[in-house]
Amino acid sequence: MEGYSTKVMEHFRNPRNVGKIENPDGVGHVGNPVCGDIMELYIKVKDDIITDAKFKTFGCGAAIATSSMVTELVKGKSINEALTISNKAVTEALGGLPSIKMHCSVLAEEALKSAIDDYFKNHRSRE
Amino acid sequence: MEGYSTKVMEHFRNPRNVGKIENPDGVGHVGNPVCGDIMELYIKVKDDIITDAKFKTFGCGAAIATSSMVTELVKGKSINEALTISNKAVTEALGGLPSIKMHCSVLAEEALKSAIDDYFKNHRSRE
Amino acid sequence: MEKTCYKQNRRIYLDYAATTPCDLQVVEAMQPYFSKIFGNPSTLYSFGQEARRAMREARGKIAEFLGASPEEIIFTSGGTESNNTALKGVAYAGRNKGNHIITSSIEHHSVSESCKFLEKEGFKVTYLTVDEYGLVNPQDVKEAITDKTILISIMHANNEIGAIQPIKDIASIAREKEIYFHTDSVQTFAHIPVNVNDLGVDLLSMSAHKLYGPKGIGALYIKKGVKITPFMQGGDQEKRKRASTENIAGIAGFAKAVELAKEKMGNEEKKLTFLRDKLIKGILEKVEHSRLNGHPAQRLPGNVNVSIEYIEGESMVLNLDMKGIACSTGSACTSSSLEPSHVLLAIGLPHELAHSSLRFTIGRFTKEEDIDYVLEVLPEVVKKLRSMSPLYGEKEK
Amino acid sequence: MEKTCYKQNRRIYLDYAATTPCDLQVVEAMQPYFSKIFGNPSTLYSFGQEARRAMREARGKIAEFLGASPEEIIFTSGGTESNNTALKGVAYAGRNKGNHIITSSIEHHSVSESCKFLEKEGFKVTYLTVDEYGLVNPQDVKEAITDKTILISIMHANNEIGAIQPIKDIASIAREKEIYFHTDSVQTFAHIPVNVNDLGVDLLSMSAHKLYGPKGIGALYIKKGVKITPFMQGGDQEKRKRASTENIAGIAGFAKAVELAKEKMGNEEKKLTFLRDKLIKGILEKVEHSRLNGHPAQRLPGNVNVSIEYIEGESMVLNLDMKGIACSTGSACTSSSLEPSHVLLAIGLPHELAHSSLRFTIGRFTKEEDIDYVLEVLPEVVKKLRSMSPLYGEKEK
Ligand SMILES: Cc1ncc(COP(=O)(O)O)c(C=O)c1O
Ligand SMILES: Cc1ncc(COP(=O)(O)O)c(C=O)c1O
Repeated sequence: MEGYSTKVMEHFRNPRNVGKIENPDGVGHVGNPVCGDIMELYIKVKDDIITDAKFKTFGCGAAIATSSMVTELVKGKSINEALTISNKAVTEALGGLPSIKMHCSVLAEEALKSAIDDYFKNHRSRE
Repeated sequence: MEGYSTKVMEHFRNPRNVGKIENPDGVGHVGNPVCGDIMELYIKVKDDIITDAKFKTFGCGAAIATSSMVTELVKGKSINEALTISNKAVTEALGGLPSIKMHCSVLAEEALKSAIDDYFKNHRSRE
Repeated sequence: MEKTCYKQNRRIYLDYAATTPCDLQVVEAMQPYFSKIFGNPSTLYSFGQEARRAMREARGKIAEFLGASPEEIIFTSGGTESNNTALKGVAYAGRNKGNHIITSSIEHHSVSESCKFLEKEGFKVTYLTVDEYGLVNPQDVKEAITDKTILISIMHANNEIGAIQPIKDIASIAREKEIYFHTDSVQTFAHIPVNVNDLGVDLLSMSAHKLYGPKGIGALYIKKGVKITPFMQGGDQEKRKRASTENIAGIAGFAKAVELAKEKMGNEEKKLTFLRDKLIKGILEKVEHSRLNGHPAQRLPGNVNVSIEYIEGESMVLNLDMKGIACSTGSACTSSSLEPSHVLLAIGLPHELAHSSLRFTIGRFTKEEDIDYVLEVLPEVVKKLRSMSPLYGEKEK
Repeated sequence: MEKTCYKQNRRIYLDYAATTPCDLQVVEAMQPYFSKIFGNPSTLYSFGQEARRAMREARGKIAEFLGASPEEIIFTSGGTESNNTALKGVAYAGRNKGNHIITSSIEHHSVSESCKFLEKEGFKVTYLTVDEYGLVNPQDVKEAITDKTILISIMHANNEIGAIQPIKDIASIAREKEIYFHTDSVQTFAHIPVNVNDLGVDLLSMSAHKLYGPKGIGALYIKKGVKITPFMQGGDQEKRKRASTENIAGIAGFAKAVELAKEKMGNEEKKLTFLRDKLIKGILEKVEHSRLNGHPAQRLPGNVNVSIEYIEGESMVLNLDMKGIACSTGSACTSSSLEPSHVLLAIGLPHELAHSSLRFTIGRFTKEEDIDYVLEVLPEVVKKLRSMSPLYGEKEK
């Protein structure tokens, strides 16, 4: 396999925002054991702003690094801004990913979307 | 290719009995340019004994060595004895030949037979 | 990965099944053949004949160690080529007799991909299942045989879980039915006793870089009389069974590695078995929710394969690497598919356990303290990763 | 051959087209990769990633020298494998488009045997004739194309007679018709300028041991977008185009050899051409009834191929070896058939002249005095052998 970038390894070694949020405003669950990656992403929202984000991930180095990165990217953003965070943005923020690991960034995006969906479901109806 | 034996190389380096015999009692011509080996074998016969033998050969190392060896083997032998010299005898006397070179020993045997045939034709009819 | 992550002092290599470092004596044995005795062995002149002589000697050594005769050994570029040659070579040459091949579901990809290729070419392949330990049942082989079967190929020992197959029994079934039998011996040759007569095989694959020899050189034993269509086609080298200018340096290194193995194998087997069992026992004791994959006893001396529940293999490998430990996983991380190891699935592991696997393979240069260090470090790594795992969390709930 | 026959002081190697000694800098460049940076490049941990980095660097160097991008280069075990991969790889992958291949009658056996194999598998192959100099006529290529043609393979320069083919012209015909074009560049790469864009080829074969690199390593350029079915099947190495654990030491040596070639090629070409022409001129002047085979100018810098009438090639080679000179012949002596070189027959030589051929190939370590020595020794050898030749005798009569 191609090696991971410095940034990926840095996030892998010291992942940010690991854990759960008690009483989260939204939770995203994506992936499954068959493909080998499972992400759980928790968000806390206040006044339309994501004030906190945490994750738990079962997965490879890229899965952990993208989880870490997406929580970092999302914190402090409004829900609408957060919705524009694509897998590409996550990948770029990590200085790239090996091509066979691109699906992890997709998973991270999906985890975020899924958490926001959950937030919508819990707190308001989407217009 | 497997290498040649010491004996083959010795005969190749210092071939015995190179040349023609003037007024030979028998001459054998075998081989052709297509297969890359041509042998000419000359014998001198006195009282049914091969008193001299010489050769000229166009061919590989084995062709030259087997030519040399067959002339050595045949000298001093009676015609009947000479007729029993097989390609195997030539090969053995040379300490073996690479398998892809066995045809050279066959050629040497044939050259001898052909020279003896020629001698019969010239000097007496075979019984 | 950047430099800093190797700043630890220890570097412990525990992936000997992937490849081994060359023994220094092997490196030395190769040196004359690069620039001094460099001739093309097919040539007539002295430069070539010297190389040829070295090759003959090397072939003789390897043949002797196998219980074969030198003419029965051809050199290849490695285990992959040996397997491609055996499978495709026998298939094409035997096509007039039949088109059925029997193999197992846990073969190395160089066997299974060759089989898949042959399926596209009109051959039928039976992939035998294995039991929970990764063992092929000889009875299954017997039952799979049809009157079209021309080849049976079952690996001697599996590279992932180390399961050693009952090759003798399978070979004798093949012999009875006059079907060619091939075994991939890449993981066993020079590690445990391998004698072609004892085993009763017709073809056997080897690779030098698994036994402290160089990469890029291997061999295939082809029993006298076995017909194969050459795989690597071209010149007349290797009795027309394998074309290409011979890699004499590689061949000399391979032979040296075999010579060393001959000397060391008995003791090494004991030492590796001891370390292996210590590591297995230690992991199962120290790491909750871990399990051994493969057979506890019918197993390669150096092979440890475990699944550590709730965490994923690659992230364990990377964390262990950060601590200076090199090992591997059967998780899908390094392959282009998302499927984890076909071997782990074949022994019945659910996907999550297959993704949670870790393989340590112990070798000549492993010390007992290396094993101790792994046993010290691994639990920490597991703890760290489990704290991140949504699966572990769930379990606790 | 026994020891005594090498007792002369001089040992002059003039068979660089068969194989070259490794440059000492190449040997040095390989050393770290045997026991230190020995990891399997497919692995994740540092041992493997270091090896991977070395491989990436090597691939980059070779790609750059060719005018290719790194992803377009796969490493193989040599020229033979590169040719097998190109021919069989394109044929199998393109089978749904057509089944016709065009090649020449003077290709290396690794191309022609691959073609013969493919013929048995249902492909049709056109073997183009060459002119008296060994050159393929591009017009013939054009005329041979059918709507079933999926591949054209013409070697860049012939290994026996050194004839350099009009590859650019042929490639542009292929491109126009959208047919893949492969060239066997084993004899030209790193000897004369080879740039895949200039040449306009889709696939190009290389072998390190022809350019002062190690034996057992080669490469294949596969232009982006060209589809091949892998030849060596197994693991996921080389972007799934070539399985087997990568021979990193070999790859590093290959790259070093290319680096050296880059530096030296221009001057070397001039030097070799000078020595070549001196040797040709000398032989034709000093040896009666001799003739040059191949084209006088459109010829590899180091290649001299002559026929010396009335005497046979192998016996010349052996006699020259006794004088310390290593060269080769297109006579049948070293092959298992009795047919002499297919190349010499293809340029129209009668059998006896083909059997009378001698090839000297000059290289990096050849000195002018070596050429002088050959010119001194060869006439004696010829005289000795002619005195034994029944053909020469006849002629005098
Ligand atoms: C069981 C087995 N067979 C075949 C191979 C292929 O060997 P190589 O990498 O030398 O081609 C390997 C290792 O990679 C292996 O473990
Ligand atoms: C033109 C040509 N193609 C292919 C090859 C085969 O290369 P290798 O011996 O590295 O397989 C050679 C040399 O042997 C050659 O001269």
